[in-house]
Amino acid sequence: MHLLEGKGVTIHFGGLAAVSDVDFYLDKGEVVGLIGPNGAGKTTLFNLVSGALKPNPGEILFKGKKINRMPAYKICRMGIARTFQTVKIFGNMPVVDNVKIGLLFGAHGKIKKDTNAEVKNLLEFVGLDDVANTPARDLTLAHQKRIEVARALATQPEILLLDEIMAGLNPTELVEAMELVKKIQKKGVTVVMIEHVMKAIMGICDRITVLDYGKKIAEGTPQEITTNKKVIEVYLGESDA
Amino acid sequence: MWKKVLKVTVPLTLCLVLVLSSFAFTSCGGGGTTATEILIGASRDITGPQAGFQTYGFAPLYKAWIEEVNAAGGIDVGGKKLPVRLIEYDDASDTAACVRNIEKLCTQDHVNFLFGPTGTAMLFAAAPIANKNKTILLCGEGGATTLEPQLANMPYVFAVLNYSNHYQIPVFCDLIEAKGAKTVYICFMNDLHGAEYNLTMQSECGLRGITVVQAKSIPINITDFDPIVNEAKDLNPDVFCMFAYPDQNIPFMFTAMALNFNPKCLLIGPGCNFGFFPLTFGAALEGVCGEGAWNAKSSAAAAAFAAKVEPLVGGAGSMDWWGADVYQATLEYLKQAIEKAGTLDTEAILEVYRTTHFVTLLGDTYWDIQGNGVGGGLLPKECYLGQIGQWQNGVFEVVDNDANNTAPFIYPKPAWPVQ
Amino acid sequence: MNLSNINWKQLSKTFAAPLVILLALALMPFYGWEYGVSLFSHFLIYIILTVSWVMFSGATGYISLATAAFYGIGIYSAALLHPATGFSLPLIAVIIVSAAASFLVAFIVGAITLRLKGIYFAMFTFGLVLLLFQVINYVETSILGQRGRFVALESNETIYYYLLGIFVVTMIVTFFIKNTKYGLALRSIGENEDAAAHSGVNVTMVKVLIFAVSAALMSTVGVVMATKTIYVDASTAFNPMMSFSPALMAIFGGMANLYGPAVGAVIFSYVQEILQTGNLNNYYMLIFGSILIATILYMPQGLMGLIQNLWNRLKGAKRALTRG
Amino acid sequence: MALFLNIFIGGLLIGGIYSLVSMGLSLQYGVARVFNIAHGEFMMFGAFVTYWLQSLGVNPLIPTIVIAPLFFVVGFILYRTVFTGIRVRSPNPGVFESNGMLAAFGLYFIVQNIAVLIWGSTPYAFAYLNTSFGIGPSDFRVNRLVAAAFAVGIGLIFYLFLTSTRSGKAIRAAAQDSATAGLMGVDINFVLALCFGFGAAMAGIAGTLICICYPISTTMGLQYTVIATVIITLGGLGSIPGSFIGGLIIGIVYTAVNYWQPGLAVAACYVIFIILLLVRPKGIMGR
Repeated sequence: MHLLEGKGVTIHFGGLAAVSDVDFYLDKGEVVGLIGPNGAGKTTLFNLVSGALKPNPGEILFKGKKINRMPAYKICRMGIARTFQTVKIFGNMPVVDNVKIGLLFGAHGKIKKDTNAEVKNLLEFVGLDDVANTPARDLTLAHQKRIEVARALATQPEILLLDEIMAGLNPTELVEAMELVKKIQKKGVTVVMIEHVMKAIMGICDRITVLDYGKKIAEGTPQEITTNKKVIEVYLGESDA
Repeated sequence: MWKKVLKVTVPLTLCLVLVLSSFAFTSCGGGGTTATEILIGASRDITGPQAGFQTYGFAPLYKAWIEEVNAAGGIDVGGKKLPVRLIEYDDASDTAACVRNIEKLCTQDHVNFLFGPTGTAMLFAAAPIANKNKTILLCGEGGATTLEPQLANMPYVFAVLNYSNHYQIPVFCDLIEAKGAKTVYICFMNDLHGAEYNLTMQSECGLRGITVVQAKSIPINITDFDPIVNEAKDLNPDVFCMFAYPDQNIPFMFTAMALNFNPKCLLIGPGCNFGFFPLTFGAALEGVCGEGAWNAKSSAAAAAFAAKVEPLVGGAGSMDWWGADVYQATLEYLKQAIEKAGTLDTEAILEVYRTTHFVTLLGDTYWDIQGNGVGGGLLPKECYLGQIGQWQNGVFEVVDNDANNTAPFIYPKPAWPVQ
Repeated sequence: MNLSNINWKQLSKTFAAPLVILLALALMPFYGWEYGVSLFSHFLIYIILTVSWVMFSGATGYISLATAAFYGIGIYSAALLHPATGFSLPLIAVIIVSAAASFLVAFIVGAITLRLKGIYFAMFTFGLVLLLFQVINYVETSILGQRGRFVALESNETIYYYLLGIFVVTMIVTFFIKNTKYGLALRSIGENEDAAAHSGVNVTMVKVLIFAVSAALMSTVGVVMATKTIYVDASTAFNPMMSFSPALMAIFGGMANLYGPAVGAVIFSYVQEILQTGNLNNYYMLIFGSILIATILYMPQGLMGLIQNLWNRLKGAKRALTRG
Repeated sequence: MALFLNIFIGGLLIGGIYSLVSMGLSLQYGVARVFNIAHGEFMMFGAFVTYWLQSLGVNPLIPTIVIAPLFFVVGFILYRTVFTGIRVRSPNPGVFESNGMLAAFGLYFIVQNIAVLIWGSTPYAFAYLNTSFGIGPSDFRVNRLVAAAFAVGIGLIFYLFLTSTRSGKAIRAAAQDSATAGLMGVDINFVLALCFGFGAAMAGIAGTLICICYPISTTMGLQYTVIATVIITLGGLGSIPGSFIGGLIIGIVYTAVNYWQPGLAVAACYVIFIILLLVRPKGIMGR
């Protein structure tokens, strides 16, 4: 049994199929990359998994249990956390409180220890301990993305969905971000990441899934993907970033 | 840490400043304890939906009366002439504000008397407070069947105005029964006023074997009367009663005229009793009945008062042919009662109110004390100059079936004039 | 709030002043200023309504205009259960029943409508006031043939102490919500509802629950006030101004800290009082409206926010001076 | 049959006027993103200006010539001064919407208060074409026919303006997506102010038509704002045909309930509003 499994997942937006008949799976401990051109349905797929949208038709199973009719907060509490393509932080709240929300509500009973210490640990883990009491909106984009990661990790997830956390970062920040993903993997968290930064994808991922026009067109190891004809066709004309 | 302290001290100081300033503000308002003047308080709708009564209701009359009294040096209280001062607060027809105002008038300004607030619902709020503070409340506009049983326990409240079962509707039903009316359509405002008139009308009709073909309630913000008038045309009643306010009565009249609905008798009120009705509708008003009623023909005193009051209220349009006479009578009675008591002591004056007849423009005037002689007072039927009026040649004629009658009742009413 | 490491010194500093204010207020009826009791009751009503309004709307940004509806439910509870004649429950029982009823109504309304965004929620809640007014008015006058109802009169002191009690409860509830994880959740909803949901916050439940709690508090004020105005009909119970006033008072006072709404409420109800007795009521709405627009344009943090900013600047200037 | 005709035609005539009232609000909220609670107050002001002019002997339809441009300018300036300021200071559209609505509340109080200071709070009414015409067994008011025809005419003219002129197209673009329209070279603040101005002008004209048919008072505004809100929710925001269809539906429902129990007419409109918000929040013509 896979940790997470999607069967024939489909959703329409006003007659247009944003995700159409996609099957996917996740096994414990892997890092999976989700790539594809803009508008391919990657974020929509995340929305379907995290409960922001409901597939119709299709079903999503987490540890063999159907989750595709569950509200977002329940899915989060079961162990699937996510970040957002356009950062959605609690801007007027200090960084600590951002993370605390995840811990108090997402982890919901999973933590018996002192919450304040746990928040501190998480902030150290993502490298934000020195700005803990700053209002989140005053931070740089790179830092704000890390708040999202910390908040997601605070919910003690088994699966973490990262939506373009490396977009718009400078080379130093990029390296730091890649390190962070590896550290998360070492913690035993299964990671799915949407990314346009090919270097990162190829460097970290165990497996890559390619979406185009809402359909899965390829799946395999980084090597297999780079040589896949269909994928090259889709990316033809795009830069090799 | 300073932030925390600041958080607390600032509001504290602000509160303190407010409290102190309110002390300062209020200390200049009092001073009624030494009897150098007679203080009368009133919480009135000066700016709210009933503000119109400040121009054509009780207010212009008591203001003129105070001016007149003061011009003569004041009221004689035990050999000393004391001027009258009015303290008028605004409640904008908000019950909570009215209650607060009355409390302030009684407990802070220590007024000797209260004039009633604007409208019946406000009266309900004001009367218990006045009674609790043992201050005589002389009600102007408003009065209701619902108030009657309560008056038994409110010795300080005196309501002067006539209303539904006191004695307008019984008189009206006598009139239409005598003319052989068989069916009635009732349209009433869905508030206290409308509901009372509706209930009284229904029970009076029941006693006389007149059928009520429809009793329809309307909301205060109604604009479209076509449905009502169309339905009434289909049911074709002998009598149509409209128990609503001028806001509704005026558009109803227009609709009835436009759709040519002309029952044998049309009773409209309140509103029909005001001078602006003939100004708005002219000849079309001929034969339309309203609640009231008095006019210059009622008596010599009434004629003199009508002539005197017209310029006071700002012209013929603001003449009130329902209540003006009784409001004035309240004032004339008050002056005589104070003079007779010879003191401003409330209990002494109350005793005069309970026992004494005075002559006012109504003629012999006295109070019908409720609760077996220990409650508040209503004006008895004999004192009124009339109950039902009908517009005839621009005059609001009293058409009651008794000595008050100034003209015969026209039934059926003439057709609407051709437009 | 973490109970293990409470800073007692700080706590005493936070609570000393409120306790002094409370004591001063509790002794109010003994000052011999008779009208003061009424006046301060008037203040308390608006303070409670405003603070309860901020409890939900301030944190989440959902503008509720249903205050008058819940206040009206309180008034009608008093009219039905604490009438002048006939069977009457003790006032405290009426307050509890009314709070429960209001909680229930708000819970249902909230569950249906709190997914509506922005303006629609505001209009819906305002419509609720009109709907309740129309339907209750219709049922009362046209079906039951009622001509208004009468509530048993209570003494001014009783009313004042009840209001003071409700005020204390309101403040405690507000403090509690602010300092527990639910306060944090409510704020996160106000900041970003999606992110809150995906962080495990049961967004709908938190919103509906707090909305219902604030509604329950609002209705208790209505119960107490009904024993003062005594005469109850639909138009006195459901007055739209009761919806607008708390929102404005809160915006004017500032919603960032606990005192802002209370200060706003006191100032505005006092202004209203002065205008009323000075017969300048005509200008109340004009002043009300102008201040509202000016506050939104130039003072988005409200009066308390402004004061705090000024203070910070003053402190900053002082520091700069000593450094230089 | 007579009842059906009464409800249907009577409802259409009222609905025509309602649709003009709501069209202005639809523009102001649908495009300029300001939920103008004071919309009904603008209408009330228009009604009173008309009343005042007709009392001087002017035909009550003539004042529209003055009212429309005057109200347009007032609306335009208001948007440029108050609402643009709020828009600039708001971190996101959601905050702008709620602050804009609160400011509109302020406006509502101010406008109503000024009107009360000038005209008091008593109702005014006058008779204009107060006669009836018959269709089959039913009679209808001539003044309502004139007003409804006028409203439909104004609506049509405005619809043509939106679909065929440059400014009209800019407005429609802004309605779809103001950010993109801004990028395409549309002066977005100007266009939004334009919309607000048009909304105010329509409110003014609607006031004139209301004044011809119904009694007016300084406190009547909010009631019409509520009805207009229901209509634009029903019809779909920013949609002119939507406002028309919504107006006619509400007109008929309103009249029908008025025949049954006038006390529940506004409540009925509100129930429709609730059901609609829950079932189809986009409205009939909404996208």
